[in-house]
Amino acid sequence: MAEKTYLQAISDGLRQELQRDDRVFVIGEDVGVYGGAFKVTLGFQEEFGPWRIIDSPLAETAILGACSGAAMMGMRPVAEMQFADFISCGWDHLVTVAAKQRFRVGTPVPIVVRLPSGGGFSGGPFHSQNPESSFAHIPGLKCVCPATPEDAKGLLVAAIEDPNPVLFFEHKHLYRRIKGEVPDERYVTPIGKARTHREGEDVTVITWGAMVYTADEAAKRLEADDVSVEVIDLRTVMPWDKAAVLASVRKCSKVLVLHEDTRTGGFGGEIAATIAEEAFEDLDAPVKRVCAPDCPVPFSPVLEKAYIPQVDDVVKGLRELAAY
Amino acid sequence: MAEKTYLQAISDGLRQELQRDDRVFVIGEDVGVYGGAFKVTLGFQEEFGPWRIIDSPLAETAILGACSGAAMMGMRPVAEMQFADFISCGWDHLVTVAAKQRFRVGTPVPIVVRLPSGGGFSGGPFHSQNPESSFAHIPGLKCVCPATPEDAKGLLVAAIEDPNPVLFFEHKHLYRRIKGEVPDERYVTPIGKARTHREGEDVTVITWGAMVYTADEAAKRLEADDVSVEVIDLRTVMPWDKAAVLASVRKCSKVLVLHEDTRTGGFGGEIAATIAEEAFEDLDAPVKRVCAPDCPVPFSPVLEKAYIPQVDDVVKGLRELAAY
Amino acid sequence: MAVREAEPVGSFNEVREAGLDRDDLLAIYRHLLVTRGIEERGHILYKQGKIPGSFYTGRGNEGAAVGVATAMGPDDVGTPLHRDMGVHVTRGVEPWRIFAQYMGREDGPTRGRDGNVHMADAKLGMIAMVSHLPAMLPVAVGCALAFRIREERRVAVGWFGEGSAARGDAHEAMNLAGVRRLPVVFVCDNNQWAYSTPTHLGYAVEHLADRAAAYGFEGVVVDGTDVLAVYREAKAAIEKAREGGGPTLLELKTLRMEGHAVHDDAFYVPKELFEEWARRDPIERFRTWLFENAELRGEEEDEIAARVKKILNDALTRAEDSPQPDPATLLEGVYATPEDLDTPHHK
Amino acid sequence: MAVREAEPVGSFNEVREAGLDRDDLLAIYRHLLVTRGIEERGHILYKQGKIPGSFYTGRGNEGAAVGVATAMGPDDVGTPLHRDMGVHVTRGVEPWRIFAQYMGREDGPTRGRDGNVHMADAKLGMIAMVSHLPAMLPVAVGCALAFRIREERRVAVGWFGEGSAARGDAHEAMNLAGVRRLPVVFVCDNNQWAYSTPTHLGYAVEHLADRAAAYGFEGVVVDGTDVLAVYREAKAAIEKAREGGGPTLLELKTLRMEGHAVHDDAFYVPKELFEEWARRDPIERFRTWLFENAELRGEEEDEIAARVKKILNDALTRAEDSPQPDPATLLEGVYATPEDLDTPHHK
Ligand SMILES: Cc1ncc(C[n+]2csc(CCOP(=O)(O)OP(=O)(O)O)c2C)c(N)n1
Ligand SMILES: Cc1ncc(C[n+]2csc(CCOP(=O)(O)OP(=O)(O)O)c2C)c(N)n1
Ligand SMILES: [Mg+2]
Ligand SMILES: [Mg+2]
Repeated sequence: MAEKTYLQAISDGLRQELQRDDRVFVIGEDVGVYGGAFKVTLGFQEEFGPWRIIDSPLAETAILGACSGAAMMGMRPVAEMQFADFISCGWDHLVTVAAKQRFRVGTPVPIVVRLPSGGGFSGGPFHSQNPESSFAHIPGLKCVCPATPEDAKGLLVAAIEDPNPVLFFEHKHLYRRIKGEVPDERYVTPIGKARTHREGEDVTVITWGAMVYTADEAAKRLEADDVSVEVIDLRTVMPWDKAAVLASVRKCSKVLVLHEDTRTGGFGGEIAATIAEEAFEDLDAPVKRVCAPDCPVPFSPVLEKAYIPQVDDVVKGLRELAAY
Repeated sequence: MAEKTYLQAISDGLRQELQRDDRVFVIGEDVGVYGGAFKVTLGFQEEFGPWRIIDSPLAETAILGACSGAAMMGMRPVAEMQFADFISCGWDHLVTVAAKQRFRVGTPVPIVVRLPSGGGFSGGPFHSQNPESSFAHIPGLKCVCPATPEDAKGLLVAAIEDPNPVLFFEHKHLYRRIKGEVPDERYVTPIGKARTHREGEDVTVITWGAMVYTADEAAKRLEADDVSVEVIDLRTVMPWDKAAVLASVRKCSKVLVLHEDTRTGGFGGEIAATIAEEAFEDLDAPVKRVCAPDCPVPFSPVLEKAYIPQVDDVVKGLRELAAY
Repeated sequence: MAVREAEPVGSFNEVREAGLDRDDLLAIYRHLLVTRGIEERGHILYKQGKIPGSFYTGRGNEGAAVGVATAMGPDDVGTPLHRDMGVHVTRGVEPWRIFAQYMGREDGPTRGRDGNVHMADAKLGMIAMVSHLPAMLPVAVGCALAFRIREERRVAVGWFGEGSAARGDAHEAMNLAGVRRLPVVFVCDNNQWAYSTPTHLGYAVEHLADRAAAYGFEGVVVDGTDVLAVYREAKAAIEKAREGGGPTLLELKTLRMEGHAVHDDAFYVPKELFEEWARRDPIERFRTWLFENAELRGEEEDEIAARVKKILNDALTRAEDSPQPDPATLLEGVYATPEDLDTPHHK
Repeated sequence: MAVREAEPVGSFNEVREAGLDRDDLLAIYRHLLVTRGIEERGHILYKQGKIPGSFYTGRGNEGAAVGVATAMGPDDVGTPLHRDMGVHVTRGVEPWRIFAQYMGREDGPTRGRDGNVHMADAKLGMIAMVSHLPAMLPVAVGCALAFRIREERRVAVGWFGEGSAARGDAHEAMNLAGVRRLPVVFVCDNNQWAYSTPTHLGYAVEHLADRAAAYGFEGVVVDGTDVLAVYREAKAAIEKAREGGGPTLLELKTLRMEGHAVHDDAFYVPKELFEEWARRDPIERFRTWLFENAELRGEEEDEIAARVKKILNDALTRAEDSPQPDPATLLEGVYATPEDLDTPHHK
C-alpha cells in the first residue's frame, strides 16, 4: 500500500497486468519511446519490448481494429487514444464491429481503450471532451470512469479481465492532482458497482469522474446550511449501478445528477429519467441536472469556467433542492 | 395538392429545390444512374447532370467532408447515406468539423444529410438502425425525423434552407407505406415545432418517425378502455419542441415516451428527464418509456418483432399509465 | 514496386508444384459447385419468401473465393465478405447451417441475430463480416498482429471489394500492415461494380493492386475466374507472409454476374459485358480445364454432381427443420461472459 | 506515375519566370520573419503564463508555409495546419489578431472559443483547422468540388502532416479528388516526426509523395527549406489544377525544429539531425540567397528587421488590450443564423 497519484495508479496497474499476462499488450500513438502523451507507459517499451508496447501510425481505426482482431485471436489489447477526443475517429469500428460481434456471432471482443478525457486546463474543443455518454448508448460497450487512484487501478484490471470492449475514461484533471492509497497487489474493482464517496441524509448527488470532487466540495459548503449531502460516485457509466442510485434516492428523496459532458442527450438524462420513473413515489423534488451547457468546450479560461460545472453551480442546485 | 407517398414527397421536394436553387447539389453512393438505393433521386442525373447529382466513391467521410467544404464555398449540398447505419463512418467529420465550425470560428456549415433509417423488414443490425439519439447529443447538429409525406417535404426544404448541418432521418418503413396530401408548391415546415398527430385528454404519447403510427394504433385501441390518448409527433428531435411537449403533459398529466431506438441513453431519456424536472408537479404518474431493448437490431422476423416496439407494447404501457 | 499481372495456369504440373494433387482439384470442383448451389437454392428460397430481408450472391466470384480459401492453412484466419461464400464452403461450414442462417433460424451461425452472409464459424478460423465495408480489414490486420506478437506461423486474410477500397479503413489497415510487415494478405474482389458504381468512379488507377506500392508491399493482379491461378498466387502470398515477408495485395478480377442484390437487375451493366464474362464462368472454365488436364470423365463428373445435389437437398431439409430463435433469449448475448473466452477463437 | 524530386532554385531569373519580382521576394522575406517572430513571441508569452493551454510552433516550416501561400491566388482557399503560421501571415492576417487568438481574447479569430493555430480568417480564404488530423483534407476537396461544379478557376489547398497521412481521411480525400480530377493541391508538411513517431513507423514508402500514384495524380518531393523551390512547385501545381489538370501531391521535406509542442523537449530526435537541419534553416537560407542573388544589402535588411519588429511590438500591445470574451455570450454561436450565410465565405 502506498500513496500514489491517479496517473501512477493507472500506470502501475497496467504494468502489473503486462507482467502477469503475456496476452496483454499496449498499442497507441507515441506510447513507446515517449511513454504516451501523459507518460502513463513511460519506460514500458524498455521493459516489454516494441511488440508489446506498440507505437502505431496516427490512425485510430487501425489501432482499434487491430485490437479487436488481436483480441479475437486470444490477446488482451489495451489501446491508448492520445486524447479521448480522437475516439471519434474510431467510432465506426467500436459501434459497428466491437460492440456487436458478440451479439451477432457469439464472438467476444475483449479490448480496453484508454481515454484521457475531460477539461479544466484550456485544452479547447478537441482536447477536453467527455464522450462517455455517446458510447454508453451503444449496447455491447462498457464505459468506466474512475475517480480515485484506487478505483483507477482496480477498474483497469477489471476492464482488462472483462470479456467485452471496455472504454476506460481517465480524467486528465485528476492525473496528477489526485492522490490516494493504492494497494500494491493486484485487485479487481468490479465494473457496475457504485461507491458512496460521502454519506448524507438530505440530498443525493449522482456523479462520476472529476465531478466527484466538485460534488464533494459543494457538499462541504452545504454543511453550513445544515444540509447533509450524499455523493454517489457511479464509477462506471455502463453498466451503471441503478440499485445503489435508487437506494440513495429513496433515502434522501432529493437528487441532483452532475456531469461534465453537455446536458442535452447526456447520460444524466438517462439517470434522471430512470429515477423519475422508478422512484417516482419517493421523490420530494424533481430530479435536477447540473451539466455543461450545450456547446463545444471553449478554450478561453473564462469561457471554460462558465462551461464546466463549478462548485458554485452545484451548491446552487443543492440549495434549490434543499429548499424545494 | 396531390396524394403522394412519403418517398415521393421527399423526391419531389428535393427536385424542386434543385430546380430553384443552383447551389443545391446531391452527392452519395449510387445516387446518379441508379437513383439511389431507394430511388429517391431516380431520373435526377438526367435532369441536372453528373456534376449536380454526383455518384461518389464508397467513402462516407469523403462525401460528408466534401459537402462541408462545398457548403463553406456557398453551395447547399444534400448528401445521401445509402443507409443511415453508414453514417457511423462519417461520425468524426460530423461531430468534429461540421458541428463545431460555427461555434469555433463563426463559419456556418449548411449541409443536409439524408439518412434512410429504421427497421421492420429484417434488415438486420446494419440496415435498420435509428441513430438520431447519438447525434442529438452533439451541440451544433440538428436532427429531423418526419413522419408524414407533407412534413417530409416541408422539413426537407427547411433543412436545405437551414444554415446548420441537418441530419434528415427518413424512415424506410414509411417510404412506400405512408401516403398523404402534399402541396405542390414549395413550403417550409419549421424545424423545432411539434405536431399534434391526435388529440386526447388522458395520456400523452411523445414520439416521432414510424412510431407515430404505432402510437396512433395504440391510441385507437385505448378508445375501447375509454382512455383518450394524445399523440405528439415531435417531427424534429434536435431542437425538440419542449413547449409543446410540456403543454400536452400539463393537460394529460400522464405521459409515455416512445421511440424505435434502444432505451438506455436514447433520446427518450432526455425527454423523460426534462418532463420529470419541469412538469414535476403536473405529473400524476411516472413518465414511462417504451423503446427497443438494449441490443443490436436482430435480423430474424420473430426477434425483430420482439425488438421494435409494437402496438401491444404501447397499449400495455398506456393501460398501466391510465390505471396508475 | 510495380504491380505484377499473374499468368493463367496451364498444366497440371504447374498446380502440382503449387501443392495440389488430383483429389485437391476435385475438392475444389466440389466446393465450386456447392458454393453456386447454395446461392442458387438460396435465390429460390428467397423467391419462395423463406428468406427474410435481402439476398446477395457471389456469382462469378466462386473461383476467386475457393481459390484463396484452398491456399489457406488450417490455422490461418480470414474475414470473407458477401461475395465469398466459397470461402465458408471450402473451410468446411456445413451447408445446412448456411441455409439456416439465410432463413434466420436458430442453427445458423448467428442464430437469427444477423442475416445472409453476415456469418462465420470461428472454429474454422473465420470472422464474421459486418455490413460496413471494408471494416473487417483492420480486424484482419489485428489477427496478423497477434500472430506476429506471439511469433506464430499463421496468416490472416482480409477481403474487400474494389468499391470499398475507397474507404479510410482500407488505407489504415494496409498502411499499418505495411509498416509492421505483418503476416496478412489483402484480397480485393474486383468485380468491376460497387452496387451501380463503375470502377472509374471509385478509383483512378489502372489496377487496384497499384495501391500496394503506396504501402510498401507487392500487388498482384489475377484473373479471378481462374481458380488455379488464384490458388497459386494466394498460396505464394500466404507463404510469403508466413515466412515473414510481409503483406501482399491480390486483386482478383471478375465480373459481378448478377445485380448487387436480388432486388437489383443490374440494368446499368452493359449486356455485352455480361456476355463476355459469361464465357469466362469460373466453374465452367475449371471444368473444361479438368477435362483437358486432369482426366475428368463424364462419369466422375456425374458422380460429383449427384453428391453435391444430395448435400444441398439434405442441407435444405435439415435447415427447414431448424427452429425459429426464441425471442425470450434476445437480450442474452449482448455482453460476453468470461466463459465465452474459452473458445478456440480466443485460444 | 513516378514521384518527381524537385530541383532547388538557383537564380533570380528562375523565380522571375515563376512569377516573382524583387518586391515579392522581399515580401516573402518579411513574411518569413513575421512568422518566426510571432511564434517566438508566442513562446515568450506562453512562458509568461499569458497563453493558456498548450503552444505549438512551425519552426523550420516557415519556408514551406510561406512558399505555398505565396503561390496561391487571391480567390484560392486553403486549410493550413499547426505548422503553417506562415500561411496566415502571407494571406494577410494581422499579427495582433493572432496574439489575441493565442491569449484567448475576444479579438482573436475564434473569440476565445478555440486556441493556438486553430483559427482562420474566412475573408482571406482560409478555413480553420480542427485538431483531428487530417480531417480538413476532405473539406479542402469539398471546396474544390464547389469550384468544379460552378466552373470557377479557383483552387483549394489542403495541408497534412506525414504522420496524419496514415489516417483514412487522407485516403478518402485524395481518392475522391483523383477520381473527379478536382482543382486541389495536397501539401504534405513532412517534418520527419509525428509527435515522437519517426516516419518509418508511420509509412513504408520512400517518399510520402509516392502515395499520389495510388490516386492517379502526380507527386512531387520538394525541399521544404527552400522557399523558392516550394513556391515554384506550388505555383505549378496550383496552375495545373486551375487549368483542369487535377490534383497534385506536394511533399515538403523539413525537420520539425522543436518539440511537438512547448512541453516536449524532443529527446527522441537525434541531436545530429537537429544540427544538420539547423544549417538548412529556411530563413537563413533565403536571406543568403537574397544577398547572393537579389542584392539584398545590410541596410535594407536592417530596415526590414526594424519594420518587422515594430509590427510585432504593436501587435502585442494591441492584443494585450483585447478584452476577455464575455461568458454570457457562450451559447450564442453554437447554431448559425440565416444572416451568418451573408459572408464572403458563403458567396
Ligand atoms: C461503409 C459502407 N457504405 C455503404 C455500404 C452500402 N453498400 C453495400 S455493398 C456496396 C458496394 C460495394 O462495392 P464493392 O466494395 O466493390 O463490393 P461488391 O459488392 O462489388 O462485392 C455498398 C455501397 C456499405 N456496405 N458500407
Ligand atoms: C486523429 C488524431 N489523432 C491524434 C492526434 C494527436 N496528435 C496531434 S499532432 C500529432 C502528430 C501529427 O504528426 P504529423 O501529421 O506528422 O504533423 P506534425 O505535428 O508533425 O506537423 C498527433 C498524434 C490528432 N491531432 N488527431
Ligand atoms: Mg465490386
Ligand atoms: Mg510530422
